[in-house]
Amino acid sequence: MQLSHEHHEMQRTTVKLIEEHIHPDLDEWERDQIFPAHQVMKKFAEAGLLGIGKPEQYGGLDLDFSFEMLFAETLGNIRSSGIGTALGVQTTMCTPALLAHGSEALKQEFLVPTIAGELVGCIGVSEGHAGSDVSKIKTTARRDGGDYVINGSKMWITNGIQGDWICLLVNTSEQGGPHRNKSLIVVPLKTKGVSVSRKLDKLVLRCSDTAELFFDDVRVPARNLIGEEGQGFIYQMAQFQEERMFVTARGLRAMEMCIEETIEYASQRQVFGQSVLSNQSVYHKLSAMQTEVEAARALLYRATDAYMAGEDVTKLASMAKYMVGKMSMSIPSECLQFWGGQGVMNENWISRAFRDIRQTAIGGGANEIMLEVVAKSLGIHPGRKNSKGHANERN
Amino acid sequence: MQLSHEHHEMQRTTVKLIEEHIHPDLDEWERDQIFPAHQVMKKFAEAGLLGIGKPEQYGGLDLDFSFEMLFAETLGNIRSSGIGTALGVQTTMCTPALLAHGSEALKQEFLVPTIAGELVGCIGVSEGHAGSDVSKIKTTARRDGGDYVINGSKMWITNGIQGDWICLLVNTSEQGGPHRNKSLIVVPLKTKGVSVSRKLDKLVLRCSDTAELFFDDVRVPARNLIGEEGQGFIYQMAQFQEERMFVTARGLRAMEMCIEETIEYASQRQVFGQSVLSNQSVYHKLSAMQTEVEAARALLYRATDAYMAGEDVTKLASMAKYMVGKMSMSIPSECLQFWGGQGVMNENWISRAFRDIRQTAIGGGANEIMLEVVAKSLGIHPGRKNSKGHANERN
Amino acid sequence: MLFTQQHQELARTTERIVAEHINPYVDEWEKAEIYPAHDVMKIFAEAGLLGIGKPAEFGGLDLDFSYEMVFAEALGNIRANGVSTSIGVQTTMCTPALAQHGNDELKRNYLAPTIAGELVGCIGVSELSAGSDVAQIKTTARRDGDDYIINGSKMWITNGVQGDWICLLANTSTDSSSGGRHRNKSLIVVPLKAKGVSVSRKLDKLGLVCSDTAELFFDDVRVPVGNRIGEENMGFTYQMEQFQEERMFAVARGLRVLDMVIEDTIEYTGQRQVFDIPVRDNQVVYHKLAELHTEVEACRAVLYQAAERYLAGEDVTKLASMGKYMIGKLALKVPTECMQFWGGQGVMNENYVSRAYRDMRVTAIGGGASEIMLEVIAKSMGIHPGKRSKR
Amino acid sequence: MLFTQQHQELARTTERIVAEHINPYVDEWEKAEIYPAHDVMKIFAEAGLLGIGKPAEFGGLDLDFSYEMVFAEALGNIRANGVSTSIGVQTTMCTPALAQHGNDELKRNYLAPTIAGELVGCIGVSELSAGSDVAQIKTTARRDGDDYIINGSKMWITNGVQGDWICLLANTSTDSSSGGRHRNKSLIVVPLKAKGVSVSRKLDKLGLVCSDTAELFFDDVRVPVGNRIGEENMGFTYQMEQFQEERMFAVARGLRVLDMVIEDTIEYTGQRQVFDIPVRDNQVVYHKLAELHTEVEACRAVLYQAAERYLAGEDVTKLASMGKYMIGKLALKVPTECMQFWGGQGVMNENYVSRAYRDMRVTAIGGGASEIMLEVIAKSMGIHPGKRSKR
Repeated sequence: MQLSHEHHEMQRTTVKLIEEHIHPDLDEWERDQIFPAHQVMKKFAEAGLLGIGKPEQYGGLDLDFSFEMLFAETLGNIRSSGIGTALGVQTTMCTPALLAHGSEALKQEFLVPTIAGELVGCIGVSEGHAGSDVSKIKTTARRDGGDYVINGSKMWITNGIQGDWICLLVNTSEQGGPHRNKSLIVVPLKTKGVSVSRKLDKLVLRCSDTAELFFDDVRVPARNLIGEEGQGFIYQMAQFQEERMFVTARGLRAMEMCIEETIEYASQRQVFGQSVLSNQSVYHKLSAMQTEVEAARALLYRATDAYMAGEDVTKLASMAKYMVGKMSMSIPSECLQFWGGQGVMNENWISRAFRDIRQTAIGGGANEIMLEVVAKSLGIHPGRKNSKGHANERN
Repeated sequence: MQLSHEHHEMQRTTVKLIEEHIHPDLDEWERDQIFPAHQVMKKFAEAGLLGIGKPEQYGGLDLDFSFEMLFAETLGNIRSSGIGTALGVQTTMCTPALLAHGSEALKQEFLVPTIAGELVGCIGVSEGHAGSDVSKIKTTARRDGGDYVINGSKMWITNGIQGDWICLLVNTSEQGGPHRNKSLIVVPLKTKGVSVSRKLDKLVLRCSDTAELFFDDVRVPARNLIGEEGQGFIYQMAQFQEERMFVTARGLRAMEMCIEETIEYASQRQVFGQSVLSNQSVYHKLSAMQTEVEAARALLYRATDAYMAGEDVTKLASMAKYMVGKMSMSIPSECLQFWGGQGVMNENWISRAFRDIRQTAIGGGANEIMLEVVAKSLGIHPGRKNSKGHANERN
Repeated sequence: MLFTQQHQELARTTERIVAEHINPYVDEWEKAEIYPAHDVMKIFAEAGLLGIGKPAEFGGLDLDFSYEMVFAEALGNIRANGVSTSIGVQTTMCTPALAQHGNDELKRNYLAPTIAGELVGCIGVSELSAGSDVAQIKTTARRDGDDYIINGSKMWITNGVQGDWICLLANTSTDSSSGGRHRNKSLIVVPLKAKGVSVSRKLDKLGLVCSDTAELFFDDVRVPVGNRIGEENMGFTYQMEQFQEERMFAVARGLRVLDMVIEDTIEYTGQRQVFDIPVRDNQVVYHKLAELHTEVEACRAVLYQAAERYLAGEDVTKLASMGKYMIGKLALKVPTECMQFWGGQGVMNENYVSRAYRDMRVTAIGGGASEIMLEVIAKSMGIHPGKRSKR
Repeated sequence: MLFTQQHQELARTTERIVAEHINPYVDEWEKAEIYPAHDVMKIFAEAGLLGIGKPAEFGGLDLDFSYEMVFAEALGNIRANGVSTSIGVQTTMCTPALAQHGNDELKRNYLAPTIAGELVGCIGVSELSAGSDVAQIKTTARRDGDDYIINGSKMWITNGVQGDWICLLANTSTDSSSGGRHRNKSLIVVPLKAKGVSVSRKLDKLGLVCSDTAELFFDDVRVPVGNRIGEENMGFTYQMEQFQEERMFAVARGLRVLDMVIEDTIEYTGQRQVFDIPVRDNQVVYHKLAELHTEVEACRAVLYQAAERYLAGEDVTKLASMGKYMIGKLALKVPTECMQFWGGQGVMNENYVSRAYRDMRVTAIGGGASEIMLEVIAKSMGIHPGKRSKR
């Protein structure tokens, strides 16, 4: 993955947006446990950043995937993972299937205003009892005349309170087995019967409005179905690919930020008559961390190149996600260590990073699930009696 | 680093050579603690593999550095690191400075027959008391008329017994400080006064003839000087760059071999009524190891690309070397674990790999030295009062 | 170290108090970012638990250190380290020097009511620019007639808002006049109602949220010379002694917290089904839990060995520091590894593993950071370069 | 666990023998790939050290297990694990079941001369296809009148070439007739001079090079029924008991080996100068050494706690397995991390760290592999899925 002048320009634009329109109010948003999603989306949309890889006809920039990756990486600069996650849902998690399989009318109604930052989207897959094992979801959409009638609930829904619509995975049939009985349906969240059962109180992503949503006889027109009925599981698995790479890219830049800020702080903090940084055990540790970051980045870029060349990157992307997930359990914590007592003060970002970045090992495919996927790619997975598919892994 | 048809062809040639001319006799060579260096070199020379990156006028193939990297990686297939090391000395460690700075006559006398596999070369830098800190060597070459008269000793010299010549780092002056008083001189090992004080009995690289060499009033003509007098330290530091990448490439393939062979064995070995491989803790561990290998490879390839583009790759190459060094302390050992009692039987290669690959963390720049280099690249090294240079790190 | 029935009884009493009077309220206190220190202290005091190792003369139980350790371990059952830290300050961090070196009047006025749970104490050592490096503190106590006049500030002071008095480390001489920075400090008892003491701010922290950790300012605060603990300029030495037991307290309390995290995870993963089997039935899950439990038990074995030798009168600097180093490492490892098996539930604040992840983090920093412990251990092994070299 | 003067004396005696009679010769024995087992056993026997926990009636010292552990730890001073393993087989692996369950004649004929150092014993459990999974062994002992007729083979038999007898685990019933594979095995004493016993090969190994580890074949080997230890078909149970002490032996011996590796490294890095300072003065070096020492001490604390409870009559399966797991992990970590600081010298066979790297590696495999230990610990914790699921 070679970075061109255009890449760097896009990166600068993104950094500028973050510095001018996010960072000044971020601490307040974190305290209030919500950020103004529409306002932020609008700013990013104005810079064209909500549709980087989307076709121009829908308001996108029609750039290749390397631009999306660099954008994701740059979002790691935001000093709260909550906003980066919300943006990622908007750009990379709730829209790919709609673009690939949705009808033209559906795209005009939902995709275009989402790219324009007028609507905020959500992705509705996980349920309370079905995180990693997507095939086990229970929400149903029953056909009734020209409508679907939806019942069930969804958990850990980013943008769940402020969102305008959700790309919802539901069971549309009892036949065909768990991988062929599901569909993706676009559901406007103002529809009667949709309720936010609670805003979740989380360790991570405090300013993100993650919610549990309830669907009680929610009626949407059948034309809100994305693509074919029964294909939802397959579409969603494809949609997960880019999500995985997005999470990896953002996470690794966030960890690099930890390293950079720790270097700066440790060079100033004096202990026993010298800077903390001048301790060999400190600068060796930081060097080793940066090495891990570069290795994960090299792996992600290799996956990106392969993805753009049309290859199946399940293995490489899962490997990169695993590495970044593992690092998320050590790097922020090890960086915090060198801040001493200041590390646990909420006024210092490293304290938030320690909470926020932890999510990287869980969301978008937990480390253990990534290893299961890699094992399958290597042909060393023993198989699982109760599973029929090859790709039903997930957060 | 994209692999072309030509790359794959070269790889196949190398693998074939290894299978036909090395593996059949390898166990014997390991037992005898020596391998027939001239015979093996000749085979590789006939396939053109001793001068991959060298100009055609000297018998080389004039290919770019990515071919050398792939060659190095493929040497990891050899089921003993001893031979890969010997080949690496010949192709990548004792010849780059000679090629870059040697006189035409010197190249004709030593480089051409070395590429042709007629002469076996050595590199003479380390001394018993000066491994990592090259600036501290004590061997001297005193000018006497048209000759240099050399006194001192060199330690851990690969090919030391069978070698025909050595590229020797010596002090040619007492002035100018430790980085400007050294020179590289080509010394034929049949010269009077050169003696092998002992063949070293090592944990690693058993079939390699690693020796301690003594130089007692050894007289060589002044024209054997490579380049300018006083520039030896600088030349040698440059020569270390490629050595570092060579060691990284070979090591990572060797570790991948450990993983592959362990997968095969573990899929056959039955414990408690199932194959060892079907234990989740086993296949997860193997998947995580393969992930590490791919990450290190991605980093190495990124360094290779940058190197070919003319960039300074000190940081990336040192990072890759560090990662592979770290892995060399865990992967072979963790693989051996899954062989049970068979793992410690010398008849199984994994037992040799456990010994051999350990060297990767020490030779060609120890892990800790790599972290010092990375720290400098990151600008976080506190400096060292007793050191004047920036690159005096090594083995 | 084998425990007697009396040890077990003390542990049970503590566990009962925690279960009945503390744990039902911790979520509320965490939300309020403060807990009622005086009420809670009173409850423990009534069971005699605030003076386990203290002299009977001042209301203590006069038991040996093994009982204090059992108490500390049982305190780990509190599902909010803010509370257990506060109690630890009261029992083990601000009172040992006072009990050992204070004059009788000082003990009557401060030690006895603290053991009785009437007063809440603080320990004032760290300053903004002097955390690990205690010798660097800047707060001064200048002699003026029969008083000291104190100026300076202290940071990260547990119980700082609700506390009644502080055991304050201050410079009572310049280092040049007294033979260095280890010989110019004194411990002084300062009532926090004294004129000139102000709480500059209640700290907003990652963990220990219900603990009222504060930054305190001292502006010409006047206290009688009789409030000094022991001899003048011996404060650094006294404080170093006081650190020993603080370290062992931190280990003991932390062990039980980590046990709970593992226990909760065992329970949850036994119920949570993924791919049609309980999460816990995955070999990588139960192996990891077995590994973590093993490491916690190893740390416990080190603590018990340290305690046993401490009771036998040996210097346990090395073993206690090893225990502290290990609990610091495990504080980073156990909650994050366990959280992993909770999936999305792990990051929900309603599950204790999430609080433990935040609360335990400071264990590797406070009371002697892990790196400092390695420095201490290296000194005990005789391999610290000391003055020989900067690095 | 606090040691008495008697413990210390026993340790000193052992250390003296090792220093005078063993260590000066180990390089030679390693080169020869064999050591003189009978000569060495005799030396230890003369000091009473081959029967520390055995009954005085058969020549033992009748001391409790803590003394055996102290002995095992002191044996770790031998700078070649091949020798200490061989002695451990003699004292702790092939004799406990015999001492506890054997009949008097058998004890007179085999136990007493083994304690006296006249006979060298082996333990015959592992087979090529049954290492970790003992129940899978294929060797049979068929009853024929007053004899057993033994057929099969045994792998990785320490002392297999020089040994005089073997404590052999064999199937004495089919598993169907006797209630499963844990109830169809017996331990039988087999003299290795018996007709039909052959050493199929001396094994060529990564480590323990001076130990004569062999593969043994049994072809219609006939021994009297009286050579059976205890009851028929109880062999699996006896052997499981015997494994307990074997595990603790492995921990104790390994601890001291790791100590030596650290000590050697401390010494060498104190002398080796790089960039004008001793290697050891690098913070990352002395911190790492402090960390490794801490982990070794933690493992030791676990062992001592296990031993203390074992002596108190408790079941220590969990603690002993934890100790074995930890020493296995440290066996992989300590030598490789220490070797790193030796630079090129670390891979020279003349330096002990190089041998320890090879010799210690098997610690994580033999006597219960680390993964098996985690399975055992998980069972003790009640979190093993057992029959519920394959994974």
